[in-house]
Amino acid sequence: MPASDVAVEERPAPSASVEPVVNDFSIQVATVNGSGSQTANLVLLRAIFQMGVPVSGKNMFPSNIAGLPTWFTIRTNKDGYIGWKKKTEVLVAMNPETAREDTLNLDADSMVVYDESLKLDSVRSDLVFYPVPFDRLVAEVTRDVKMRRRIRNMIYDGVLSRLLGVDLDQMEIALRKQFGNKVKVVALNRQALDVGYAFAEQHLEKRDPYRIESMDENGGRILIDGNAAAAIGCMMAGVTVVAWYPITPSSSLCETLIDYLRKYRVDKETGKASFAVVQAEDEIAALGMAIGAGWAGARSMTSTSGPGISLMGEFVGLAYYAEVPAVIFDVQRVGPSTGLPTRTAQGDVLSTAFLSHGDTRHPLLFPCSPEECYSMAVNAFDLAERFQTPVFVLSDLDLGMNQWMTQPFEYPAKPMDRGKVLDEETLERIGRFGRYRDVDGDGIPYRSVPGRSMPAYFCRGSGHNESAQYSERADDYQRNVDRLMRKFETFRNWLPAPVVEINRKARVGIIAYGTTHWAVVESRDQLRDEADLQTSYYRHRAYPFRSALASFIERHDRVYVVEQNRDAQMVTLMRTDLRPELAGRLRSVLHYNGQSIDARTITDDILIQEGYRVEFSEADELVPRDAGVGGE
Amino acid sequence: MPASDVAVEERPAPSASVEPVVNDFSIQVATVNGSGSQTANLVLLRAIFQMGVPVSGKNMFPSNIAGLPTWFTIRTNKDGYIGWKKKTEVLVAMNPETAREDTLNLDADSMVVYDESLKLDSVRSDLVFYPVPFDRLVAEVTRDVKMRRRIRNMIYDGVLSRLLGVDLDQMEIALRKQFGNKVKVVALNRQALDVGYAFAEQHLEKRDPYRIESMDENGGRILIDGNAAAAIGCMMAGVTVVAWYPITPSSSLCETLIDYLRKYRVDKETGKASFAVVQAEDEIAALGMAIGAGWAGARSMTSTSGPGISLMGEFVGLAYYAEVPAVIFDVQRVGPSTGLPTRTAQGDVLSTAFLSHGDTRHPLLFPCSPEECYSMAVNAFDLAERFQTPVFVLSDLDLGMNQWMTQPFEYPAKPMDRGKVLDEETLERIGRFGRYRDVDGDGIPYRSVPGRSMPAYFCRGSGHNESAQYSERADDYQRNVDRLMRKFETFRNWLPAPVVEINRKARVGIIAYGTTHWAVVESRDQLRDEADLQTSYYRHRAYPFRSALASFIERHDRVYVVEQNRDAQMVTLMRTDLRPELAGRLRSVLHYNGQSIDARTITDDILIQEGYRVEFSEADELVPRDAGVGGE
Amino acid sequence: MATATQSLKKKKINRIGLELPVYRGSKTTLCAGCGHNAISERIIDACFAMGIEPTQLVKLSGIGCSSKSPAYFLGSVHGFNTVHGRMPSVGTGALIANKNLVAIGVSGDGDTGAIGIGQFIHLMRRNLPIIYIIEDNGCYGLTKGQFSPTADVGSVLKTGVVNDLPPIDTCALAIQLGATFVARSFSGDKKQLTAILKAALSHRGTAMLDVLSPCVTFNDHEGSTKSYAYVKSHADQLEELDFVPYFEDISVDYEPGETQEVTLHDGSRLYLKKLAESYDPTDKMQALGVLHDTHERGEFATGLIYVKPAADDFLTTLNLVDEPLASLPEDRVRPSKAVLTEIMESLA
Amino acid sequence: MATATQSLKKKKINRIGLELPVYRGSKTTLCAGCGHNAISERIIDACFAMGIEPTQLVKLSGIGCSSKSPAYFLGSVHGFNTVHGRMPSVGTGALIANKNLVAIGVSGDGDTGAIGIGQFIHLMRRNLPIIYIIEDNGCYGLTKGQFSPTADVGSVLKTGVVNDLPPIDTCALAIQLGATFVARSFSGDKKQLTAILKAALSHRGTAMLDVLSPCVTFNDHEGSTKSYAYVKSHADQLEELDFVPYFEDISVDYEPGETQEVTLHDGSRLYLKKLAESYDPTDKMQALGVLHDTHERGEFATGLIYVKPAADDFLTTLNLVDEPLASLPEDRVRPSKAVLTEIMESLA
Ligand SMILES: Cc1ncc(C[n+]2csc(CCOP(=O)(O)OP(=O)(O)O)c2C)c(N)n1
Ligand SMILES: Cc1ncc(C[n+]2csc(CCOP(=O)(O)OP(=O)(O)O)c2C)c(N)n1
Ligand code: SF4
Ligand code: SF4
Ligand SMILES: [Mg+2]
Ligand SMILES: [Mg+2]
Repeated sequence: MPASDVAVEERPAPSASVEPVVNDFSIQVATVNGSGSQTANLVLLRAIFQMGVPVSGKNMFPSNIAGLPTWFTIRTNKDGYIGWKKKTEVLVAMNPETAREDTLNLDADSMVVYDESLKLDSVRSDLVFYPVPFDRLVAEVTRDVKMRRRIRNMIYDGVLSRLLGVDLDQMEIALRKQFGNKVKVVALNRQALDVGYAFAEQHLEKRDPYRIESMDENGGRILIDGNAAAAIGCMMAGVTVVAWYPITPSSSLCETLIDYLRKYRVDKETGKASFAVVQAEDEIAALGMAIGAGWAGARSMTSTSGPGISLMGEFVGLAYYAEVPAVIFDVQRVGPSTGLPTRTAQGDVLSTAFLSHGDTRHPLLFPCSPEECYSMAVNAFDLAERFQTPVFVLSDLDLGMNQWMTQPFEYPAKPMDRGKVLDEETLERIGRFGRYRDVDGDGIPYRSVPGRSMPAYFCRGSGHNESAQYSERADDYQRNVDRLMRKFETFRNWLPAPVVEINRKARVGIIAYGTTHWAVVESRDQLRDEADLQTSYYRHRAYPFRSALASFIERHDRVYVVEQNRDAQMVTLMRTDLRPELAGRLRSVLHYNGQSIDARTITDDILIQEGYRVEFSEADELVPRDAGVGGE
Repeated sequence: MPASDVAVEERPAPSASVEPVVNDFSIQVATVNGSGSQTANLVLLRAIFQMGVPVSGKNMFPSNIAGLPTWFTIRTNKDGYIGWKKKTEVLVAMNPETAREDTLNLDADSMVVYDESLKLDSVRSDLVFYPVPFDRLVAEVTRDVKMRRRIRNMIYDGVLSRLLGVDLDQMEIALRKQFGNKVKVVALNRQALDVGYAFAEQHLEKRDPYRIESMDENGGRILIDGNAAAAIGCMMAGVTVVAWYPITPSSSLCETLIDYLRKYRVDKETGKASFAVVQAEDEIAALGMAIGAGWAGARSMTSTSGPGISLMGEFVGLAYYAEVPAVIFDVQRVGPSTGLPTRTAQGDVLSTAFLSHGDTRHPLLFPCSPEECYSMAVNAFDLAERFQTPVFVLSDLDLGMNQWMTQPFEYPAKPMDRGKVLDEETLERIGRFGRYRDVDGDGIPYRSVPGRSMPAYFCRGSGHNESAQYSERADDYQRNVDRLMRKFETFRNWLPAPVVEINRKARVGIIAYGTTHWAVVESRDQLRDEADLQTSYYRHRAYPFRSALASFIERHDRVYVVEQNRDAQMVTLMRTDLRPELAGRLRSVLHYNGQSIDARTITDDILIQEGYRVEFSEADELVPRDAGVGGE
Repeated sequence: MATATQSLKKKKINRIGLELPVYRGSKTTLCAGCGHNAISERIIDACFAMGIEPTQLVKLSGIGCSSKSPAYFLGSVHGFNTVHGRMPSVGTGALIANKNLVAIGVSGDGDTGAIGIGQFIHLMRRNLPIIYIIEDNGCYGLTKGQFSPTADVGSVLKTGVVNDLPPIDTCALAIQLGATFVARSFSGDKKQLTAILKAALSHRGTAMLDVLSPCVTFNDHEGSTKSYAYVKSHADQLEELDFVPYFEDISVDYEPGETQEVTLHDGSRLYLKKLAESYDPTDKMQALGVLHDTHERGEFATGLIYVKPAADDFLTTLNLVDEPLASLPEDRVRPSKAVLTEIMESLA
Repeated sequence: MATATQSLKKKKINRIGLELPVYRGSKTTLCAGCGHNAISERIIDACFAMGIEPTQLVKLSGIGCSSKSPAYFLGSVHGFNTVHGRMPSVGTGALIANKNLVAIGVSGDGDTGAIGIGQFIHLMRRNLPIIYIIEDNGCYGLTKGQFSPTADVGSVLKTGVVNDLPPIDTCALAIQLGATFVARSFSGDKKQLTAILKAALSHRGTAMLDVLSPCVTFNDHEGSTKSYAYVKSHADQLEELDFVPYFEDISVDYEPGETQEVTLHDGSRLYLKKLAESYDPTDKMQALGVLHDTHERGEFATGLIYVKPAADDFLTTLNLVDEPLASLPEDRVRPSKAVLTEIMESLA
C-alpha cells in the first residue's frame, strides 16, 4: 500500500550505532485502568496486524475497576511467534505511579515514550527517551474534559505511528472497526493521531532501532479474543439456553454471546428470540438451569471460572449420573479461592476432571487458540448431547480475554448431532425403551425428552436400574456405573484428536495443552537453535486421552509436560491412564505465577533438566519444579 | 457365669448328621424398616458380645423411613474376623415381602426362624425351619397395640436365645444398657424374651448345628458405631463450635455429639454450655460457620457426606488458601450424586484430596475402626490448628452407622495442640508478625486471632503477600503457594503413621485403608491357608503418604490396593506420589456395589490376578477390575 | 339417583378422554399416613379433573420424603428428582427449553426453607410459570426428624428439643417476592386443596402452595405445632373456595359483598367466600397482614392468600419464538454461512 | 469561638482515648467518587465517636467492590474478606467463637441479593448480633456493571439494556425474617447514615442497613434508578434522627406526638422525628407498609424503618458460658478422664 510505503520512506534514519530491529519487538503501554487506553491499544495492535505483521496483544490488569496500574503489551514477531515474551523493547509510560519501575525494568537500548513531566530521562541514560507533552497536545484536539482523558491515549498512537512506522491510515481503518459508524468519534480520534504524529515528526528525532514494516504474513487471519470466539461457536452450535453468572475472566464470553444472539438470532419479523439467556442468581442456579434445559431437550450451556466450578460440584455429579447434557466453559484464572482474578492459569484440570463426590470423571476440551475456542464450542454441544453428560471446555484468562491472531472460523461441516434422542422410528428399531439400557454397546443409552410423545421416565440422581426405576440393588448399581465407565471409554475416540508432530531425530518429547502451546512452539525452535536439541511435540486437545499418547511417549526417552499450574495437574491425569513404565518418562515444566508462560522459561528449564546447564538462575529458585510431583 | 452355663447345658442336642458350628456363623434378621426391630437386634448383638464372642453387626436399610425391607446381620466369629461375610447361616424372616427370596438365598443346612403364617418350609427342604406364631405369643405379653409391634421382635430374640444358646440374662443386661432406667420397658421386653424362649423350649426341637458358646475374646473391648466414637473424640478434643446439616450417614455423628456435649459439657451450676452446635441452613453455611469460628480461634468442625462435600468446594479452597483450621468429617456413602444414601463406599478420596479449583490439596485421615474414629477425631483438631488448614476425616457408612467391637478409647495422652497462635511471648521471639511468613521453615506461619490484643491482619482468599496485604504480584503469589506446598510436605510426618506388617516370605503386598482393613485381615489368612500365598500388609491411615509407602512397595513384586470404589481412587493418589517404577507394581482390587467389602471377594480376586485361578465366576464378570485404571 | 350414577360414570373419563389411572404413579414408599401421600392424591385428582395432557406435564422435585412423592403420582409423565434444594433452577431451565410444558414442582420445607431458600426466592421473583408445592411438615422427614426452618417457636421434637428460631413464612416471602398465586392448605383438607390445585393449574405464573402435611413418624406428637391434630385445629380457613373450570359452562350466584370472583388466566373462575377475615387477596399488603395476624394468634391462615391473575410471567418476558426452544430445527438455530462470513470480515 | 476550639480538640481523642486515624484503613482502590468510599468514612466516624475498642471489633465481607471496602476502614482491626455471598456464615461462626466481638459485615447488593440471599435470610432469622451493611448500587460493580437483584424494573444499563425483574427489597425481607434493627440510608447522607451507624452499634441483634451507594462507573447515568442524582431526589426521609450515646449525659426535649424515643440495648437513645410518613417503627406491619407504599411511588424510604430493641439474639439463645468459646482453656473443654471411663463402661 502506498500510504505505508510513504511512511516507511519518511522514517528518520536510526541511530548509526544499532542495527534496525524490524517486526520483532514488544511494545508495552503502562497506564492506569479505567483511563480508557484500551481503544488506543487495540487500534495500535490492529493497525500492525493489518500491515501483515504477526502480533499478539495481552492486557495485564488489576482486579479493580479504576485507578490501578495496567500494562498492555503488543508483541510483534516476524517469525510468527505469538506467545508471551517477558522482555519489552518499547515502553509507553503513561502511569506516573509505575513509570520509574517500568523504566528500570527495561534492557539497555530500549525506547521510552512518556509524558515529559515524568522526567524519566533522569532515571537511566542507556535508553532512548521520547518526552511528549501530552496535556498540551490534547488541548489542541478537544476542550471537552471527559473526551480529553480518552483522546490523550490516541496521541501516543500517533507518536508511535511516526516513530515505529505504523501506517496512520491502517490506524484509521482500525478506529472504524472499533467505533463502527460513529463518524464524529472517529474523526476526533484521527485528529489526535495526527497531532501525535505531527509532534513526533517535528520534535522527536528517531534514535532507536525499532520499526514496523509491512509484511504479508497474516493472510486471511483474524484478530479476536478467545471468549468472543467461543461465543461465536456457541451461537453457531445452535445453543438455545444460556444461564450464567458474572465472573472474571469468563463474563465476556456470555456478554459477547448475548450481543451476537441479539444480532443474529432474533426473528426479524416478530422480534422474537430463538434463544434465552438468563443471568442466574449464582453458579449453582446457572448450571441447574442448563441441566434442566438439557434434560428438556435444549442445547444449553453455562460459563464460569474456578470459584463457579467449585460451586457446581453437586450438580455436575447429578448430570453425570442422571446423564444430562450440558456444556460448561471454565475460563481459568489463578486460584486457589478468589486468588488472582485477573491473572491466568491452567489450574482447574484436576478439579474439573474429577468434579463431584463419588466415582465421577468428565471429558475436558483444551482449546489453544480462538479458532479452537470456536470449533471446540461447536463440538462441545454435539459431544454433550451425544454422550448425555456435562462437557467442559477449559479456556483460560490469557486465551479468553487477550487478542490473538487466529485462523478464520470454518462453517460447521456437519449438521448438529443431537445424539440418541428417542423418536418413533428409533423406538421401533430398539424395541423397548429403557432409559439406561446400553443398546449399542457403547455405554450410551437412548433418552426421551418431555413434551414429545415418547415414553417418559423419572430422571434422578439416586440409584436406578436400566428402566430408570428407583433401585438400591447392588447389581443394578454396579451395572450402571460400569456402563458409565464404558461410555467414558467411548469418549476417547470421539474427542478432538491430539496434534502430534514427530521429529524422527528427537529423543525428547514435549507435551502441552491450551495456551501453553504458543510458548512451546517458540521454545522448540530455541531448543533446536540454541542447543541443537531436537524435540517432538504432542498437544492434548482433550481428556480422556487417545491411545496415541502412549505411542508418543514410547518413541521418546523423556517427555516434558509443560503446564501452567503448581501441582502438575495434567501429569496426574496422565499417570492415572498410562502404563507406569511410560509415566516414568514424564518430566514437568511448571509455571504458575499468574503471568502467561513464555518460551524462555520453558527452554531454560528443559535445558537445565537435560543437563545442558547446571546453574540455577535467581528466577529459577522460585520454581521448585518438582513440587507436588516429587516421589517419596 | 452360671446363668450362661446353664443355658448351654440345657441346649437340645443338634441333629446327628451335622457337626456343631460354634461361634462362627451369621444371623440375619430380615424385617421392614420402621418396625422397631433395631432394639431386638442390638440386644442380641450385645448379648453375644457380652458372652465374649467376637461379633459385628451391620444394618442394611433402605433410603426411606418405614415400610421397606431391611436386613440386620450379626456375624459371630470365634477367630475374631469382624469384616463382612456374604453368607448367612441363620435367618430370621420377619418380612413377608422378602421372606421367600431371603430363604432361597441361603445355603443348604442353614436355619430359618419365621412367622408360621409365611409357610416358608414349603419353599425348600434342605434347611432347618422353625415356625413361630409371633402374633399369638405377642398377645401373651401385652395388649397395647403400639407396644406389640416392638415387642414382637423381642420374641425372636427369646427364640434365638433358646435355639442358639445366647444367655437370657446377658440379653437382659443388654436391654438395660439400651433403656437405661426405664424399668417398666425393660420388664416388658424381658417378658417377651421369656415368652419366646419358653415357646422354643417347648415347641422347637433343635435340628441345626449353630451355637453360641461363651468365650473370653472380647476382654476390655467395647461395642459402638463409628459415628458415636467420632463424637466422643470430638468432645474429648475440646471442640467448641459444631455446625452441621443433616445427611445420611453422617447425621448421627453430630446428633450423638450433641447428646454427649449436653451431658458432659454444660456447666452444672450455671447451666451454660462450653460449646455451640448450630444446625445450619446447608453444608455451605455449615462449613462457613466452622471456618469463621476457626478463624476466630475456636476448635470447630462440621460433618457431612458426599453431596455436602461437593458443595463445600469453594469454602475449602478459601480455608486452604487463607489458612484457617477446620475439621470436616465425611462419612462416605455411595455416589455419584444422591446415589445410594444408605449404602457404603470409599468414593470420595479424590474429591476430598483435590477439593476446590486451583492448586489445592488437603490432608485426609482414614479411620478403620471406631477406636480410630475416636483417636483420629482428637488428632484432627490438633492437626487442623497446627497446620491452619481443613483436615478431612474419611469415614464411611459401614464404619459410621454399624456396630463394631473395638479397643476402648484412651484418654488423650497429650494436651491440646493449639498450633502457632500468636501471643506476646511468641511475638517477641519471632520479632515481627507477618501472617504468612514462614518463620520456622516448615511452611506454617503464625496467626493471630480476633478479640485478643495481638496485631491484626485482614484475612482473604485473594492474593496476598507475607504480611497479608492484598497483592497481585507474581513473586508474592508464587512464594506463597510454594510455601503452602512446603506446609503440605511437612504434614507427611505429622499425620498418623501407616500400620505395616512385613512378612519376610511375601512377594505380594496388600494395601488398604479404612473399613476395607477388616476384609483384608481375613483375606490374608484365606490366601495363606487356601493357596499358601504369603502377604505383607500396609494400611494407609492418612494422606499425604509417608515415605514408608515407597519402602513397602519396594519390598514386593506386586502390591494389591484394595478399595471400595470403581475408579481406584487411592491408586490415583499414590501414582501422583510414587516413583513410576513403584507405581508399576500396583494392582487394584475394587469393590463398589454399595455392600461392605468381604474377604472372599478379595481372596478370589487376588488369586485370579496371581494366576492361581483362571476361570471367572459369574459375579466376577460384573466387576471389570481394571475399569478406570486401564492403561492405553 | 340417576344423576349420581351419571356423574359417577362421567368421572371415569376426563375432558381429554383419559381415565384416572393414567394420572396415578407407582406405589408409595412413604410412611403409611404421611401427609405427602394425601397431597399426591389431590394432585392426581386435580390433573385428571382439569384434563391436563400428560405429555405436556412435567414434575420436578428436590430431595426429601416430599421430593420423592412425584414418583407416586403421574406415572406416565416426565419427571426430574433433582438435588437438595435446587429444583427451582432445574425447573427454570426446563420451562425455558419448552415453554409449553405445565410444571408441577414438589419440595419440602427443608428442601425449600433451608438449603433451597435462595433458589426459591429467585424463582418467585421471576414469576416462573410453575406450581410450586411445599409439603410442609416442619421437619426433615427423610433424615429422621430434625427441625426445619418452618418449625414454629416452641414446637417440640420427640426427643424433647424445643425450637427457638422463628419460622420462615414461605407464603409471606412468596408474596413479597413476586409470586402471583399464593395459597396455604392442609393435606387433610381434600376439598380446599383440590380447589386450590385446580385453580393453580389455571394460573399462568408462579403458583406457590404451602401445604401443611404432617410427618406421622417424626412430628405428629403432642407439643408439635405441625401435628395432624394441631394443624387441623389451628387451620384458619380464610374463605370457601368454589372453582369453575373454563371448560364447564356453569354460572354461579353469589352475593358480591361476601364473595369475590377471580378470573384466572385460562378463563376459569374462582369464587372466594370470606370466612375468618375480610380482606382482598389481590392486595399484597392485606395478604401480608392476614398472614401476620393469624401467625400472631398461633394459627395457620389457609386458602388462597394472594393472587394477581394478570402479570407477565418469566417466559413471556423472555420474548421467545412460539415453538419450544428445545425442538427448533437446525436451520432456526444455526445462522447461515453468510452470517459467519460477515463476522469473520469484521475481524479480519 | 472558645467552645468551637474546645470541641475540635475534644474530637481528636475519643472516649477510650484513641485518635481518629486508628479507625482508618489503607488507601482505597475503589473508583474515585464511589459511594462505598463515603460509607467507609461514616463507619470510621461512627466507630470513633462511639469509642469502640478496636481489638473487640471484627469486620467481615463477601466479594465485590463493596466487599473490598473493609480494607479501607479500621485498618488495625481483624477482618475477613470471605467468598462471594457467604459472609453471613463466616460471621456467624466467628461470633459464636467469640461472643464479645462487635461485628461489622459489609456486603453488596449482588453479594447479598443474588448468590448470598440464602445465608442472608438465615442470618436475619437468627438475629445474629452483627451490623450488616449492604452497599447497594443496583449492579455488580466489580464484574463491570451487570444488573443485580436490587435493580428496579425499568432501570437502564449504560448499554441500553432494561431491567425487567422486580427488585428484592432487602429491608422488607429483613423485617419479615426477624432482623431487629432495619434501616435504609444513602451514602451521600452523612448525617443520617452516621446516626444510624451509631445506633446500630448500640443495638444488640441483627442491624441490617441497606445503604444506597451509587456506582459512579457503571450505574450513575440518566435512566438508572440507582444514580446519585436519582437516589438523592427520590430518597424519602422518614424521620429526623437524633442519637444520644449512653455515655453522654444529654437530655433531649421533644414533643411526644411527633417524636418517638427508642432506647437501645446499651442505653443509648434514638429520637425519631417523623417527616414523610407517620408510623411506628416498632410495628412490623406498619414498617412493611411504609416500604411498600414508598416503593409504589418509586421512592426510597430512608431512615430507621424497623426496630425491636429487646429481643434475644442468637448468641443469647445458645446459652454460652461467659468466656468466649475460643479462649476457653483445655480444662474447660476437655472432659476429665473419669468421664471417658464412664462412657467406656457404658459401652463395654
Ligand atoms: C446436599 C444435601 N444435603 C443433605 C441431604 C440430606 N437430606 C435429604 S432429605 C433432607 C431434608 C428433607 O427435608 P424436607 O425437604 O422438609 O422433606 P421431608 O422429608 O420432610 O418431606 C436432607 C437434609 C441431601 N440429600 N443433600
Ligand atoms: C463464586 C463467585 N462467583 C462470581 C464471582 C464474581 N464476582 C465478583 S464480585 C461480583 C458481584 C459483586 O456485586 P456486588 O455485591 O453488588 O458488589 P459491588 O461490586 O457492586 O459493590 C461477582 C459476581 C466471584 N468472585 N465468586
Ligand atoms: S418420615 Fe415423615 S415425611 Fe417421611 S414419609 Fe414418613 S411420615 Fe412422611
Ligand atoms: S465500579 Fe462502581 S462500585 Fe466498583 S469501585 Fe467503581 S464506582 Fe464503586
Ligand atoms: Mg419436611
Ligand atoms: Mg453492587
